[in-house]
Amino acid sequence: MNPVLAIVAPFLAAFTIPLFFVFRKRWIGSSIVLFGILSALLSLFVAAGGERAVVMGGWNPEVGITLVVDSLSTAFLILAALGFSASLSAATEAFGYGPWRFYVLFFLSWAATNGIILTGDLFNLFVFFEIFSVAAYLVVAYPPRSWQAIEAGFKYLIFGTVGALFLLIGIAYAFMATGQLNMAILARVLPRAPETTLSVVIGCLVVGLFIKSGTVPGHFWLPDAHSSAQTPVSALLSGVFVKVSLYALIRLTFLLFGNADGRVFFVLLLFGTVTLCLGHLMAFQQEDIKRLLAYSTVAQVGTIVIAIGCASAGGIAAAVYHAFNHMAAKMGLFLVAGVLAEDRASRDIAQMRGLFRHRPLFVLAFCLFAASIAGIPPLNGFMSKWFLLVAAAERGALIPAAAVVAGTVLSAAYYLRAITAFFSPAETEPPHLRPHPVTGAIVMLLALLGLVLALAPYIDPLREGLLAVGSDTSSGARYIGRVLQ
Amino acid sequence: MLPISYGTAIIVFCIGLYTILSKRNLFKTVIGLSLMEGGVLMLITSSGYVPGGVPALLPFAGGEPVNPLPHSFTLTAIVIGAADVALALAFIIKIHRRYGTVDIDKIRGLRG
Amino acid sequence: MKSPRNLQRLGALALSLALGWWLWQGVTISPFQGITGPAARYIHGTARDTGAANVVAAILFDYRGFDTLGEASVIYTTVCGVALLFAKRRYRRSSHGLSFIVKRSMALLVPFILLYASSIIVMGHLSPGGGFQGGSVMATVTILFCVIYGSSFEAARVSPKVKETIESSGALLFVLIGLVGLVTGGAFLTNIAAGFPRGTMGQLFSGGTIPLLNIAVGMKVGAGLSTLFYSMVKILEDPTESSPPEV
Amino acid sequence: MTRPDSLSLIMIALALFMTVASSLFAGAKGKEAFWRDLAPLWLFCLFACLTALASTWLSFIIGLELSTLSLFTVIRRGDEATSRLYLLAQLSGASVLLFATALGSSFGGNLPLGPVSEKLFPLFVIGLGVKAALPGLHFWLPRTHSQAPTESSALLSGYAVKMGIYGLLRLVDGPSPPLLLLGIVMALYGVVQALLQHDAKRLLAYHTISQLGFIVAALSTGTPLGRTAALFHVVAHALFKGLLFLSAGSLEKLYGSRDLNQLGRAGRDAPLLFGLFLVGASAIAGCPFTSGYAAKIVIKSALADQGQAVLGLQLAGLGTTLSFCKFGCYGFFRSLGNKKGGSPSGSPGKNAYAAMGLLALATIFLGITPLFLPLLPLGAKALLAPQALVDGLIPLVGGAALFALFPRLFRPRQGDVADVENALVPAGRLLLRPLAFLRRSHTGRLRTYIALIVAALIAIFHSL
Repeated sequence: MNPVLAIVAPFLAAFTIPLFFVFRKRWIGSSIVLFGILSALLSLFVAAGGERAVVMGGWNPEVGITLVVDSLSTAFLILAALGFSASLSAATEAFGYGPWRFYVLFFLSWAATNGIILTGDLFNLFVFFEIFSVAAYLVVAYPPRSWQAIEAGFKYLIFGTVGALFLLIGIAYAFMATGQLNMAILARVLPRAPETTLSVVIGCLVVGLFIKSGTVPGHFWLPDAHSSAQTPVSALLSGVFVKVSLYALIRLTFLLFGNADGRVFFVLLLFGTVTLCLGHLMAFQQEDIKRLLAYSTVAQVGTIVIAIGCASAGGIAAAVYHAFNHMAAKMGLFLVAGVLAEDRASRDIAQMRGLFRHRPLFVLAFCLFAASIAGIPPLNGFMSKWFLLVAAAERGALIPAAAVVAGTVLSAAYYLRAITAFFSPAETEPPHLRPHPVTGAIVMLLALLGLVLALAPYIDPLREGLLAVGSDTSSGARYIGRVLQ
Repeated sequence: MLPISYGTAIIVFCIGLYTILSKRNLFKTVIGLSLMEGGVLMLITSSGYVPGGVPALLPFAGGEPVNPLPHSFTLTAIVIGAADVALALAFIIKIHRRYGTVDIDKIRGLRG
Repeated sequence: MKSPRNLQRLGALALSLALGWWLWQGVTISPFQGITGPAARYIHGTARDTGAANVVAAILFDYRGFDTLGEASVIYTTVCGVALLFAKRRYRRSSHGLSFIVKRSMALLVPFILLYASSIIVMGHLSPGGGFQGGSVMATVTILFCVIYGSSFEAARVSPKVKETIESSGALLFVLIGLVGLVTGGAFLTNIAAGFPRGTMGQLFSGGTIPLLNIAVGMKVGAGLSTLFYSMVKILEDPTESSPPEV
Repeated sequence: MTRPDSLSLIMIALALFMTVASSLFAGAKGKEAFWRDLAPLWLFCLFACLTALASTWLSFIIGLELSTLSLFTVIRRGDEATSRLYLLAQLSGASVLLFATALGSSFGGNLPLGPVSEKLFPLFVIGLGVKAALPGLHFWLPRTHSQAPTESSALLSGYAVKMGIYGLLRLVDGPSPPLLLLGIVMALYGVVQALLQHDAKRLLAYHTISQLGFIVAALSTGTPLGRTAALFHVVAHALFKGLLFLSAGSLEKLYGSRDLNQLGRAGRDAPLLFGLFLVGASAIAGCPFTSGYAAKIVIKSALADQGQAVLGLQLAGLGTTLSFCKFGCYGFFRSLGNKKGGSPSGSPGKNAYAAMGLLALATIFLGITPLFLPLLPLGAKALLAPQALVDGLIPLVGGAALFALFPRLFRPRQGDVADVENALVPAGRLLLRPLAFLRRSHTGRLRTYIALIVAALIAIFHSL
């Protein structure tokens, strides 16, 4: 199956939903569901179709735009498909089918995400990043009546645009030095560029991606956006959007700068450690549960950046594994937190007492996800943290490893605070009690996914797959060979 | 010739950055963003410069054409930039509704 | 109060200059040795590969047509989002427009503007111009309508739903043309190789899918930009909300 | 997973036995109580067994953390804040251990459970030390042991801390003077603190630290004799300390207080309880022909060439006797508080007596068997040697004499004695101040944020 279908299917959805609105209003709901299923299935089929590279328009890779499916993009395609379908189902329950424009934006961001994951062309990456970001600013700002959402969306927009400009400068310098845009060709010719040019390219691209992914110092938009957005959107932001930028970071650093004597990886280790510490320390002080989760996301981004900074096959495998685990757990946490906050009509942790009696299953799921994120064995979060620690130890990065370990304790402390509140007796009954069957089902599925992921190191195909992602990506030779065969 | 063009581009970029960093009016922030973008686009376009080149329209009348690739992706980037600016302005209108101001330092409902 | 402001400015200046210095360091200016890489292929192969006379258009719509789909989608996203931000059931009638003379001369001008816009779109593969540029010119008609007749008149002439339809079908058209290439066994957005006629270079009917894609993008951008402007102007004119910001 | 050796088997047997006794004491009736009270205890037992069976440090840590979690749910019922302290302290220890393990592992293979390289040794000791309450790292222990429900206190002291010791037993394979020093310091510090306590369970908790000091000192010799002595004392201590905790818990059940100032009538009201307590107390004091006596004799002979160490342990033994004289006196016979008092409210219950009886029997059994069977490498004869008897009796007699001579000196006091745990709150406050600054620095000013980003970019340019 041609990889482009994974991008075109959500695009088609985004382009036809307005037509349904104009001509057949009644079909909007079912078309959203159908397109959602179609997009997810096509992404999975493309992921299952094995490695290959196709060029748009039938040109050669140098001239046209290449789409590449390799093990890394396969992994992230699956991640995106899972995350988007979960968020879509939650959104249809939370909003209904009324705000059809929201779903248009949703599908556009899906298409852009798949585009970022599949594209093998540097400028095309930028274009997809822009669609993705613009859609992200807007889904954050939905609904337009909430001023927090608007402010968060605006902040995100300013940051995102600055980040995009840095990306664009990086691409411009790379193009200026080589005249090429294809990433596989750039991987060959870029190292021959002058030293200072290369450092500008690396610096601008890395900082641009830092901003997009929420790594310090580009993290300032993230807590605002994640906490102010609606629940399904927060879940999507934390579960998928952040990971996509990290995917680009993995791809670009290893493909383009992998052999630039490793200094870029030192930068990643440094900033990853700072991000991790800052995220945990800030989450520790939050009273708003969604903001707490958002800062925890910052910390987890730092963890993944550290894993990338280990510059080894094991590090990449740990990063991908951790990305999956964080997706499963953090989406679940945001969904549960949204439901519980709605019950109490408040996001203040101090207000959320007595919710265990109220919704025992949701609270238990929260505990499970929190334990997984904090890295309590033998849950999935612990497993990926272990891989990361081993990778860091092999690299000799002791301080980042120590920070990761210390973060475990700190995150256990702040999650424990929330959980204690849920379990402690309440003076008043929660004012709201709306059933959330779909969200409940998704939370259960995510918990199940988490348990499966916890077993991943013991399931041969999964473990081999993860290690293959690491070894394929770290050298880049396989990718280049695939594109330029 | 070429260094001047690159230099101008970088100077425009820096003016944009300075605007963002020092001005408090949101509209000026957006102007700063546009300036930065303009700087980058000038940089890209300059990189396609060919001494004595002709426009890349077939047939090439009298000489070698300039590099058309930067032109094409400048066009793309312009459109993207325009979309960003439009969106930013729309957001500013909304923000003004809530805060009654366009002073960037006063729009601090979310922090900590 | 004065000195911290100045300090801020100084800091901003220092940061900008430092960044500028690094960017300047990074610029590589090598002596020109002829065009190499993909650009050379574009210059020498456009006539053979696509049949279009405008190399930039050939790159935009054929070689790197996928970028253009993305770029048009950015506009599409923005338009959709702005409409979402300013979602309102009903707008009130507000300004009544300018004087009679202006209105009449505008009426006379409109066909020509439209014609000009269409020519830019249709001739995109022959001369500078194309879907984006033509679409933007077409959108100015909306802007002029809003300024001269008042926005409610504009909405009565071309209803938002029609614009929505044009915009979406433009986008859909683009994707479908791309899919034709896929169906005929080639790749997405295949042009000549998928059986589209190359035509004679320099003629109106040449370049395979390029004119079609130009028209699709023109529809998308024209309708999109006018929706964008319309949404924003409506919210500014809406008396139920507070006054627009003073710049 | 490797074939379990005798060490693992002994640990598993101990875990099972302690859990049986604890759950007998908890004595849950009804389905809900079963799930609430007993299930966590047996989960703990399961994970403890898994820990004992672990063949790599990684699986050891996993078992350790899981057992911590299951005990956490029990302690939560006693006191919320204490349980959090317990969990976080244990997590920190496990994290240090995990860090150290990761440094020793590679993708090729996990670090096998056993001795590690010179460089990692201190990290492992710190990590295990939190569990085994090495000095300074014991900050969680007194509070947790005293606030937890009685059955979990017994398990905590009886088995949970022994998991740290088990790790040390696996880790140490040669003489380690620093560890010996730590052990002696622990033994003495625990006793001194215990003498100053007035809360019965807190007193027992400090005795746990002190007895762990004996064990650490023994295993730090690294000789087979030392290791056996440590293991024997692990078992002996688990049994009698479990017994003592259960009797303290029974006192609490009877009179609604653990404060030695408030107790003092139990000798009359519940003589059986006193009898059981006496078994435990004589064992911990090292009375001849009890398990504690046997253990201490072996430990001393393992440390025979370290004169000062033996002296330190003798001192600790003396303190132990003193402390238990005090406990027995003020806990059962001499009432300081409301003289009149009421009759005991309720009774410990049959199941509690059964649990204590089980532990007491096991203690006596363990004390007597080595006299006939060559259970210990020294042989049965060594325990009956006059020199050993004198050695064992010195602290006993000395302690009793001191207590008799200066009774006022050892009256339970009011108020708490400072320990590391009191420093936790001020230290936390001190750490929170920079944190608040961090939070304030997120001002919401976009321009500052962007300036930071640009500064970071320039810094990256410089570093590349």
